[in-house]
Amino acid sequence: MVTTHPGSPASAAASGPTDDEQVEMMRRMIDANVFSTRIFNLQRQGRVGTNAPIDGSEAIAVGAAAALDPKQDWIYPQYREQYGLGRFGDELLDLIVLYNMGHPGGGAYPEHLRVFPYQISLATQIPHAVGTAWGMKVKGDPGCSLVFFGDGSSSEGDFYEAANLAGVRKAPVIFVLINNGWAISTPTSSQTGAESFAAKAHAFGFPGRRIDGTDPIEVYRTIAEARARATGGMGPMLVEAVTYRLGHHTTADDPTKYRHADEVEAAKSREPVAKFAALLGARGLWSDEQTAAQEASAHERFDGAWERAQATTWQPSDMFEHTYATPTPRMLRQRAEMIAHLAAEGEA
Amino acid sequence: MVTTHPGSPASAAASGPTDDEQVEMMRRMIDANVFSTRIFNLQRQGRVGTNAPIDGSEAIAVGAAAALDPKQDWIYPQYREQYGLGRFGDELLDLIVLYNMGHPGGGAYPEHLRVFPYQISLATQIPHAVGTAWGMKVKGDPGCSLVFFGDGSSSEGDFYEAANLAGVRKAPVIFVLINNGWAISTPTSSQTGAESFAAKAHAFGFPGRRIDGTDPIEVYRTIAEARARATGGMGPMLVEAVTYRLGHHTTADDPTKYRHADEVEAAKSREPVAKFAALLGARGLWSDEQTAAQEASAHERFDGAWERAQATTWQPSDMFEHTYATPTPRMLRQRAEMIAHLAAEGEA
Amino acid sequence: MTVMTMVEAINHTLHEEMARDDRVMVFGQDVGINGGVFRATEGLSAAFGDDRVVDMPLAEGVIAGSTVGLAVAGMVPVAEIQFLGFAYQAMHQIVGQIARLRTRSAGRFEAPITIRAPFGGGVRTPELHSESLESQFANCPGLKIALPATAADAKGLLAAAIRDPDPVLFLEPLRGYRMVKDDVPDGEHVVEFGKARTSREGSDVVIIAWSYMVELANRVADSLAAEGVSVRVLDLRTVVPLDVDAIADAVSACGRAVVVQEAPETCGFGSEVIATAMERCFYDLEAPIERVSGYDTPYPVGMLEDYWVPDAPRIEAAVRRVLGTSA
Amino acid sequence: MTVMTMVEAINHTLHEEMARDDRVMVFGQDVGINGGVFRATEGLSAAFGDDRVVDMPLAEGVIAGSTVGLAVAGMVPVAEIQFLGFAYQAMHQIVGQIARLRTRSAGRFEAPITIRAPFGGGVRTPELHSESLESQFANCPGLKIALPATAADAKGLLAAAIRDPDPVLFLEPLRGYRMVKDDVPDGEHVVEFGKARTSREGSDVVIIAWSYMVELANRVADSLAAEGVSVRVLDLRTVVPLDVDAIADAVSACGRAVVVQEAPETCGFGSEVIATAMERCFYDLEAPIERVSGYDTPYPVGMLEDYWVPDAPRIEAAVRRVLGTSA
Ligand SMILES: Cc1ncc(C[n+]2csc(CCOP(=O)(O)OP(=O)(O)O)c2C)c(N)n1
Ligand SMILES: Cc1ncc(C[n+]2csc(CCOP(=O)(O)OP(=O)(O)O)c2C)c(N)n1
Ligand SMILES: [Mg+2]
Ligand SMILES: [Mg+2]
Repeated sequence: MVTTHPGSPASAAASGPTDDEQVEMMRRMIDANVFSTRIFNLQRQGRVGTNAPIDGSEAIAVGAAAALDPKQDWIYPQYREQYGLGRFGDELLDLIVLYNMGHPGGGAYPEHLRVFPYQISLATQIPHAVGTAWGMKVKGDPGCSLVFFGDGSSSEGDFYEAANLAGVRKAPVIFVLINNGWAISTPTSSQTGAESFAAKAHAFGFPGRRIDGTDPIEVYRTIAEARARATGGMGPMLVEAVTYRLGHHTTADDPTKYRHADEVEAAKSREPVAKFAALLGARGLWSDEQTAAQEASAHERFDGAWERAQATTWQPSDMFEHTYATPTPRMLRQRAEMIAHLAAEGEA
Repeated sequence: MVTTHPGSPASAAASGPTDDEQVEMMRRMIDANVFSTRIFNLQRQGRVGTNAPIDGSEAIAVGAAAALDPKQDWIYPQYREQYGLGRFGDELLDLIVLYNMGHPGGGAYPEHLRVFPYQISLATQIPHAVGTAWGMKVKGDPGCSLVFFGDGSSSEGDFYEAANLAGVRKAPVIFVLINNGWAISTPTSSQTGAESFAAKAHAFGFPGRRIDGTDPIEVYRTIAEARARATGGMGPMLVEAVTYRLGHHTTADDPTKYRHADEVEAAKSREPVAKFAALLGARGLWSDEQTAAQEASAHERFDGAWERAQATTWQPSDMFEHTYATPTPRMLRQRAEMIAHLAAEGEA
Repeated sequence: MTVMTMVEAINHTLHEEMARDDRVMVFGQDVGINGGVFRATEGLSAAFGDDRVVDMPLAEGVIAGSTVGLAVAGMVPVAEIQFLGFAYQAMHQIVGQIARLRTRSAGRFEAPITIRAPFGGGVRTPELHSESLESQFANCPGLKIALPATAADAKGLLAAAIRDPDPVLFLEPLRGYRMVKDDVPDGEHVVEFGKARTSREGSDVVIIAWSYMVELANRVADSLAAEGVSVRVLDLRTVVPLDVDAIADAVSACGRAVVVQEAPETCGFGSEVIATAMERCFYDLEAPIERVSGYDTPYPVGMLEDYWVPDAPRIEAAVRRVLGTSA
Repeated sequence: MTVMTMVEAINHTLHEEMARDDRVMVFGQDVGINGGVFRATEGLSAAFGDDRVVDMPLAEGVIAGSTVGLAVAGMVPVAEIQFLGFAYQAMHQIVGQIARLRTRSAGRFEAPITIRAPFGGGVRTPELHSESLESQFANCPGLKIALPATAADAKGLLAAAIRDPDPVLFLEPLRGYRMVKDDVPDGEHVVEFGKARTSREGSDVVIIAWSYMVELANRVADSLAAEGVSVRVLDLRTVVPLDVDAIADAVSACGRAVVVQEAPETCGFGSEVIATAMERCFYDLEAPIERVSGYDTPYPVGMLEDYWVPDAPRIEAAVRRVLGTSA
């Protein structure tokens, strides 16, 4: 049931992506990369908080989003894939900026955006994704849900409990385990003794597939197949997408403490954005000029997003807004006290 | 790696149990059954609390304990197997009586008894068993640990997290999953979509084996083999021991609400105690008279245990004894207040 | 009005709410054909089918965690944790996720989630079946916490919980399931959260309590009434939102108060009631407020539990001390 | 004496304790070659090997749960939870199992377990990295809870925690790791649990605090001293066991008190301090005790957090209100 060879061809059943789709994927991978790099660098200037760059996961995020239907399907990301999910709604990129600034509006995803906010508590979004898929099935809604999580996160009970429930209920959910080799400083060899992460699917009674996560086409085809299964009532699939975390875990991390430069160097040859550009280039679908132009447009777009973010107002009392539909009496007292105190201190 | 057929022969590598051991196992299975029935009936008379009868799991508890070394190995039971663990220390049977009375001494297992107290919070003992095995490995102690848990409990994150850790550390631990078909009213089909519980071992990188849990010899041989592996540095094994919960889940349960009499009737032909008696009888190792005599001795022993339990003193302030090595100042105040209050009420 | 036990009232309300709103789903361990280990969900699966009444795998984390996703999909989940002590297995989902869903999504996603769980002692259950954890959850903003003391309130508060757009922990006193029995309004009956109930009128001293402890407080009030002592009993009903005004009014009016909690003394909800009274009506206090509570030990084994859980004599003794009339 | 930051003191103590007792094992996420995400375990794996300093799979439940089994096997586990907010994933093991090991085994099995975790705000971390949960654990008998405010106490309390036969939650203020810096005794230095520390002497009002809030309280005391107001600061050091006598003495001596907690107001440990003072020194109080705390919302995003976490101006304002000297 488990295909354990990276790079195994996706089932012939899956067609696409079309050339146009491939070009769009290329563009989105570049956008993701540029936004991620810009946010990372802004942290170095103290202008945004701790953040996790996408480096290495572009093909997984973009390829999976491309294979889904933004009008029907739901995506539950961890914290690294958001940059690649623009296909589900371009506002997402603006919101990423706000979120990483620590702005109270950073989670205000508009109603039509079927993407769940950032998840920091690892693996907790997996039961959520299963719940959504289960609910869609009960309601008879079309579509499926897809959840991203890391090799590290796969050790949490939440993953197993949720995948087991999904297997019982044959919920239309796709588990995308991003195996990027590391969980901060912990290599996969300290994470599990299983022969592969895909093999964990045996514990739940649905298929597991190990694929090359640096190849957006393979990702697309696998997810398309998984989606067809899920929406066809055949239940979940676990996809282990293998890549390498090329960058820092987050801005707070120093990977030279725990891994060899050689390993990183070796992985660079599989860097997904350049690799895909070369592939499309060889097929006459893409050029270096297009890369440069797309990068320029992404930077411009980022500048716009950053400017809008700066201009997005907030006030301290925003913190009382969304705890409940209506604040408790005690919260109203606290809010009034806070406002009075800030006024007295000349801060408000 | 997974043998999925119930009744598959244990590896030829495992020898034993000897005839003498088999006879001892027979005796212990009868003891377990008698003690369990007596405790169950005492609850009906309001003399002990809610309790879970062993019915159906005798061969698993007794067979596993027989294959271990009570001087080296540790057992972490759930709440149904204790009756069959007398080989690890006969005091256990006395303590079971105290425990089920709700007596504060019910957990006072003597130092040499390598059995962990009852576990009520399902699956939480699995990480404990792994911790012990890991600790033994770090210290270079001989032996292994063995943990019992149910088909229901296998859905808890604790099982997966612990088994995954055990796989990484190659800890000398044996996971005995007692698949008795039910978790209260929940059948295994609602518990997992996996092809078998043994197949879950794929998620951790060690072998899984599905065996007939009504056959104490098969249990013995499988556990002996698992123990040899574990103590030989080859890491854990997951054993799915298949049986049927013949009785009530606990004294608080009414199984006629949720399962067919036919199913129970059919399972009775595999009732482990009678089946083993017949098997040994056919081989000339056991007789009906011996069954009667062993039952009588077990009843006598239970009467003694019950009498001793009645005579085991306790007092309300016992509750302050074992929270910490030394009570906090506030607890001392509470203790004094309680004693004074009871004195004033004329109760102490 | 129909006389019902508390568990009957809960069962009846679940039937009514599932009939009223077909987005309501009930799930947990053994809630289907078995009707729950206390029969709270009896008959639901027959009435509403096993798509809406679901026996779950034995895993509290995903029982709680899946509610978030179901809510996103537009359902109204009513999950049961078989005993509150096992909510610890789901704490990261209840507190870390469910309670924060609205905040994290800046108001986009609501969590109209109810988590029901029995709790409390006095019925000789095994370990971890009797724990009172309300104060631990009360320190976790984003949750509401309802603890009915009567069958009528069990109906009114459960209906309110299920209809509330925010997550509610609905805690049912194990001992009250069959021991508490009273008139339950027929038809629509919703009790607003955050409004305490005066269970006994009185003016010399107020006993502040919630859940099954209200029953004991009433008994003390009734027995002291015979001696001419006028004891008020204030039933908080919900500890979040907290009816701060009702606490302040009652304490100010009586000048003396006792708070009763079943949890261990340290950091139980009683300490919050005292801190609230300190803040709001310190100058009206004629004596320090006393706490009657469980002790600072784990909930003990069956033979000891009656000495651990507050009982009427302990409450009465505290009331007399606060009144300065102890022997 | 050596001047150290708090994180240096913790690292130094872990080195000393591992050298002293070879049963001590340190494990958690990224504690090995990476030395912990805050460098608290720096150098341990090089010094003591990867049998005793272990990078664990990413699963808090088994990080906590395995400590019970290790203790049974005779080890002395020191586990790290990377951020206290993720202790929720292990709550069933910490509260349900670790805290009850001695009770369940009627004293046979001890739990000489230390669980270290950073907590607290002010450093712009992502969600669930800043939560102050001490009052939730304080309601769970069987645990001890230490919260050092100085580097010297970090050493003394951590040594005491590791040597304690009972389980200790050792909570380290994230903001204090590098901001708190003081003289740390060389060699053997163990601080007894349950003994509060007077951080500033004073007689007009006492500020009761723990962990990083002590630092803020000291600042307020120092600044008010310039105005001739004598502010005492009492650092609780451990909230379980609680130094009830020290609280009573300080409150009685000053007659006025402010308690500062970083957690949300409702059911934070401040309520317990107030309830304790009510019980022990009500008649010495000249004004109601005030709480300064986080608000009853989830810990907010980075741009809002400085408004949420108590700061010196809010504490000072409360002190003035309690003294009746507000503008
Ligand atoms: C429940 C929980 N435990 C610990 C952490 C701290 N932490 C943040 S990221 C991380 C490693 C995650 O590794 P992985 O899941 O492989 O994702 P990756 O960062 O490689 O994309 C850890 C331990 C957390 N955020 N949540
Ligand atoms: C963590 C936890 N959740 C729920 C329960 C309530 N409960 C007690 S026994 C049981 C079913 C256990 O089934 P299984 O593990 O198959 O063991 P069996 O009773 O069949 O031996 C349940 C749900 C519990 N004790 N602990
Ligand atoms: Mg990773
Ligand atoms: Mg079972």
